[in-house]
Amino acid sequence: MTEMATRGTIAEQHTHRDDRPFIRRYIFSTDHKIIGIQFLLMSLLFLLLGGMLAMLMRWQLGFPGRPLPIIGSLFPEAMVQNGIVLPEFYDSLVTMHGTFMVFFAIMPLLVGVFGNYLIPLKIGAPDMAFPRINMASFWLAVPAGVLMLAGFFVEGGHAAAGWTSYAPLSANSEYSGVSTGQIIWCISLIVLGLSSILGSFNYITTIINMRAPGMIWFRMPLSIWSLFITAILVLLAMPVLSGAIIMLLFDQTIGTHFFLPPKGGQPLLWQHLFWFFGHPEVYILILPAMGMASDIIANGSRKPIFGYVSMVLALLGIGVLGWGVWGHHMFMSGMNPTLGTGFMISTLLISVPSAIKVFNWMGTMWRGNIQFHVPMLHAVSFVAMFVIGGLSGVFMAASPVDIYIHDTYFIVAHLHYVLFGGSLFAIFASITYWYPKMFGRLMSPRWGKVHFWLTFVFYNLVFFPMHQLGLHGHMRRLYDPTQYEFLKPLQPLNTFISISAFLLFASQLIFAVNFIASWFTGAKAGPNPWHDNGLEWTLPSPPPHGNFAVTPTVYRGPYEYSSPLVEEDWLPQDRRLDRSPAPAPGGHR
Amino acid sequence: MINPVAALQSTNIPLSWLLPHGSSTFVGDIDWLYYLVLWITGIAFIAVEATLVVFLVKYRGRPGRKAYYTHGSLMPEYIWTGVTAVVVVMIGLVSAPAWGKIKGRDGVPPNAMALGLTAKQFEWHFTYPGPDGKLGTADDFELRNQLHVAVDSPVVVTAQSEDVIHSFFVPNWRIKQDIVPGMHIRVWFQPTEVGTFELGCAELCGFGHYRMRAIVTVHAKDDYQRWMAGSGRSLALAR
Amino acid sequence: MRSSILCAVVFAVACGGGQEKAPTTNVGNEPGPAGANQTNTPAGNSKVSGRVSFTGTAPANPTIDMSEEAACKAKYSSPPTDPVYLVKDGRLANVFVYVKSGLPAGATYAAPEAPAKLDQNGCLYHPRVFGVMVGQKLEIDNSDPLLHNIKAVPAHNRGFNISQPSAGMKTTRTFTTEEIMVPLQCNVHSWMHAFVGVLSHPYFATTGEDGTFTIGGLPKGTYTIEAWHEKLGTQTATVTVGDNETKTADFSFKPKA
Amino acid sequence: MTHGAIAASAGVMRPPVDREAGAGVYNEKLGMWVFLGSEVMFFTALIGSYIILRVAHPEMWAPPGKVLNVPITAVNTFLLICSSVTMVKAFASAQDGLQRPLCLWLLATCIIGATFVGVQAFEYHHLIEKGFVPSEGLYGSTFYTMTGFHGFHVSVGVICLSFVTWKAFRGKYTSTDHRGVEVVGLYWHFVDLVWIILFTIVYLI
Repeated sequence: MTEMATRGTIAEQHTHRDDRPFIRRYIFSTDHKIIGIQFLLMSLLFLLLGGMLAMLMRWQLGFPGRPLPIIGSLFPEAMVQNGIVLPEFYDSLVTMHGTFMVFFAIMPLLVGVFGNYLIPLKIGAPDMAFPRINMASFWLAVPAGVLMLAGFFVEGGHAAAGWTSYAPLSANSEYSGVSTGQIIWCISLIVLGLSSILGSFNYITTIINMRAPGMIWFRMPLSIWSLFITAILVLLAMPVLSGAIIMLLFDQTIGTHFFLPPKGGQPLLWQHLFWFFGHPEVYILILPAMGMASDIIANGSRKPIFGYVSMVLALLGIGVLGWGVWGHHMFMSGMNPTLGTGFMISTLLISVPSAIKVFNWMGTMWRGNIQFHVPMLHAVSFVAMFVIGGLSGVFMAASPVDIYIHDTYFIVAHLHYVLFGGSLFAIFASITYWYPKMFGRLMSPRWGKVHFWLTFVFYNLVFFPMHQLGLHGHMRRLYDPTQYEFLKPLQPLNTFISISAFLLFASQLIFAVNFIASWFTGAKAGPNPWHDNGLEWTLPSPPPHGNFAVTPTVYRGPYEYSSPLVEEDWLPQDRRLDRSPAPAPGGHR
Repeated sequence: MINPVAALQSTNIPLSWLLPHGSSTFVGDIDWLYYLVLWITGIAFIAVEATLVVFLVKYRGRPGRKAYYTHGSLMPEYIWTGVTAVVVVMIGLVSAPAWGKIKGRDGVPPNAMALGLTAKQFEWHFTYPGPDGKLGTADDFELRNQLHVAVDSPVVVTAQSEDVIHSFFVPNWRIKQDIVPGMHIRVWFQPTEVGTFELGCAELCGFGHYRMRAIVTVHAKDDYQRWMAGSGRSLALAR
Repeated sequence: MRSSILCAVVFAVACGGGQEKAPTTNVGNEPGPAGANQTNTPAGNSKVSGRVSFTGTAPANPTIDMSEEAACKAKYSSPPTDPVYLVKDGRLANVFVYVKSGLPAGATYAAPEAPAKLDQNGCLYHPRVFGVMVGQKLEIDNSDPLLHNIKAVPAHNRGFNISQPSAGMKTTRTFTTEEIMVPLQCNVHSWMHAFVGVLSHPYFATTGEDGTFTIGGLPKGTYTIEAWHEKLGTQTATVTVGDNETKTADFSFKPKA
Repeated sequence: MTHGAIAASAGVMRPPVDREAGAGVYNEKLGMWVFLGSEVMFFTALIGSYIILRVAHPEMWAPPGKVLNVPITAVNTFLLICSSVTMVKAFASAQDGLQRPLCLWLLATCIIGATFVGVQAFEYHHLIEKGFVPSEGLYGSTFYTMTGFHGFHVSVGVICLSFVTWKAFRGKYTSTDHRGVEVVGLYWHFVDLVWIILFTIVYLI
């Protein structure tokens, strides 16, 4: 610890202070740390918004046809009438919940926030390769979000064709009654796509070119590996989406016929393009979570990560296989069945690397000395929930079973176990883990634990029963399930889910309060509160502008916990040991 | 006639992992596969989560104790990679035949009775061949939101859409097929039980999606023809 | 693009989802006297009335299969039919009759404040054929406990497609330019059709059960009167009326060959 | 995998090696290569869709030269290829630190690029007058989308080029540091390459 402290002070002495005016420092800053925090605040707001939309949906599903209590009268007549949510507004809610959560909450939280904040710090670089482009990437994301938000207020309401915007429903306003809203959806996502591309080629360049001496590829933390592979996926997948959306936009505005059958357009072309982007996107939304969870689990278990190399290979495997499985979203689409078989096999195979990762996480905890700090709690439940999400995926991969459960609530359960149980728990873990580095103070552990347990319980009460809804044939995106006789018996379950959902939402407010309050009242963190080996923890919290006073030299991997070479149970990557290190005992013969 | 609720409720205990009552020739293949996957994933689920909990308790942090220092070893990596790969490939192999039978282009039995289906926002229009049993003749007639078929005889529906993508879904028959505008998609099935069931749209098709519902009536073989010639036609939609 | 949207935001907040942006001046429903205080709103007390008769036998109206809409089916004792041809002892109802031309150049008429009403009851539109004035509110009500959607596909006006999932819902729309006729339809019940004539003057009427119509409050002049039927097309007649005069214009339709 | 695993678990303890020479190129160049990767995917999406649609409905495409004016576009293509040559010349002179030629070659590249866009605008105007519009059918839809977005990329290129040219005239590029010229050159050659593909599949086939 003493050693830490001295290092911290040294850093403070030597770093050139950032003496630019406030606006260049905190608003139009080119400092990757500030940009990361900006992304954090923005995407947390959109996360909250996405949650609110879900609550409105859950009210309609839990209590169909019942007027919204209290807030019912606040909505314009085109959305809510006599307090009752209108079907077209419900469809907008479905669409926008998905859109905001995927593109404006989870994706920026993982890639925008931690990509920006962690990459330079963890590889020992002063900043990103292209700081100004980095700033541009954030300041493109903001207007995109504002624009997407504005869509709710235009005539005809917001886009209502689902976050996948299947053509022709999305391509012709006659079918949905939505014209301007859908156009806004397209333009906003084109802008956001540009933002993501600018971000990702920045990350890739930085990681390839700006690693500190000794930070060889196989000494990079798994968080950086995952962000690197994610950046490549974003770089190659996003432009495909942009291309598709541009065609969709032209179909709506200048009367082209890409996806409109009457003049030869092909609805399935949209689905192929969308999912060719969309499946890599699924991994964009989980890989960084895996990477950061790995860092936190190793730290929490005070043990080197188990099978570092196979972890990296698994990430790479997912990154490669991820391009060959998009068809499993289209088993029912009338696509050639022979293709179906191929996609089924590739889809089943991609579960292998995911399984490898799970086993390695458990191997990491095996014979560990597990510290249950709040980030660790979230990281462990990430593993537990991701297992469920992964296993429920096998049902859909087996295409004959998919015939029955496709587009039912089973899918909804599955994707929320991956995106909420997986990504979001990892995000909570990462935020609480790096919060002290970002703001110099720790988030309150007591309230952190309360938030964790409430979230964990209610989350499972919300999403686990959705499997059963799906198994009894409950279709997705139904405004009022009681219209079907065979779904009426399931209505109590729907109501139960809705109530749990409201409680889940309420428990998130604890996190919000904790996040804001700790900023001012949290305990001072010091440079290395978690006794982590990463380079960022050698710096004071928050790190100064320009990060490292002296470029660090890296002597070892990031997971040297409980090493026999030192008496304390962590060994920073950049600490030079006078006596030459002995080969690692145990592990490989 | 069984009413739809009864038909589904028979197994409809909420929170059950059993599939609801099935009544077509696909039920065998699909349910068997489903329960296979359920067993495999169920065992994996319990094993993994249980181990996780055990580890969390057994290796919980205690002061003065240091974790066992290892970077992992290859043998377990090989084992769990191999086992997972074998299991999933096995699942793939046992799935393929059923998939081919239900969706395969040549899966449709030659003796299947042909019906027409036009899906539109937000109705199902079924075209029946009429007494002469041939589509495209004068005595064809069209019904709104009513699918009538005979038990134990294969039926092939040639489906097209007037506007957007809809999805033909009969839970009891375990059959689902998207209906894409600009394509003529063939769906076949063979009900095994007389009764009344529900058909729903499974693909978001606009704000009327939630009540794009049809009633499926499975007749006994002999009164199907009677229905076709009589009561059915009297309801025919105006063309 | 963004600026315009932001305007839209402001606008929407101002008046709920951007509806009802029709300037409705304060004028009574009855044209003529009320309209007279307006500038260049020529009106008088002359009438054109008449009968629309139907010669020959009308084709049978198709029966509607409501068996999958219990709530609507319950409202009928006998199987309902689609009222395309309403012929009663030789008189044709649901014919839209209006002054096609002949009004003084530059005449403008303010839209009445009272909205025109369209009711959806028993899975049919009531009325089926009617007229509204440019800028007049059209109030659409749902009296059925189930989903209806109202889809207007006009040629010259801005179309709309809105839904009313339950009974007691009201939606108001307006049309901004003249159009004969704007078709309204329901996607949930493909048999539901209504036709609305949009005119910039109040001189229109729809024939009733007895096939008669009356257009009152006309100033003196020579007018082309057109009668429109959804299936049988249009017929015109020319009438000249003096002050406080009533002329008749009769029309006679034949079944389509 | 075996060797990998051992290598790493050993590598974890290995004494520090020197910084792995990243990609061996400076950031701007690497960044541009990476960025071009994403551009490739963008045009792949457009061109892929074009191929799929055309294979499905060949009858909707007029025979080559029927609607589109091949000769003019051929000349235009030749121009664009020339601009790649002048770009190479500019880069060469930058490497040798020859200021004057550098400026002139860059200027030439700008002018030719601008001409290309001009000719394309003229072509659009002409086609639209003939009634060949995006809403005409799949032919129009794909033609305007693909060539339009290529034209957009060329225009962006011309803007960047003129900026670089302006810097060149102010003598900002030396024989040792002329990154701007090289990076914009990469982009320019890429745009050129894309056009050669587009010209072939849209005009000639």
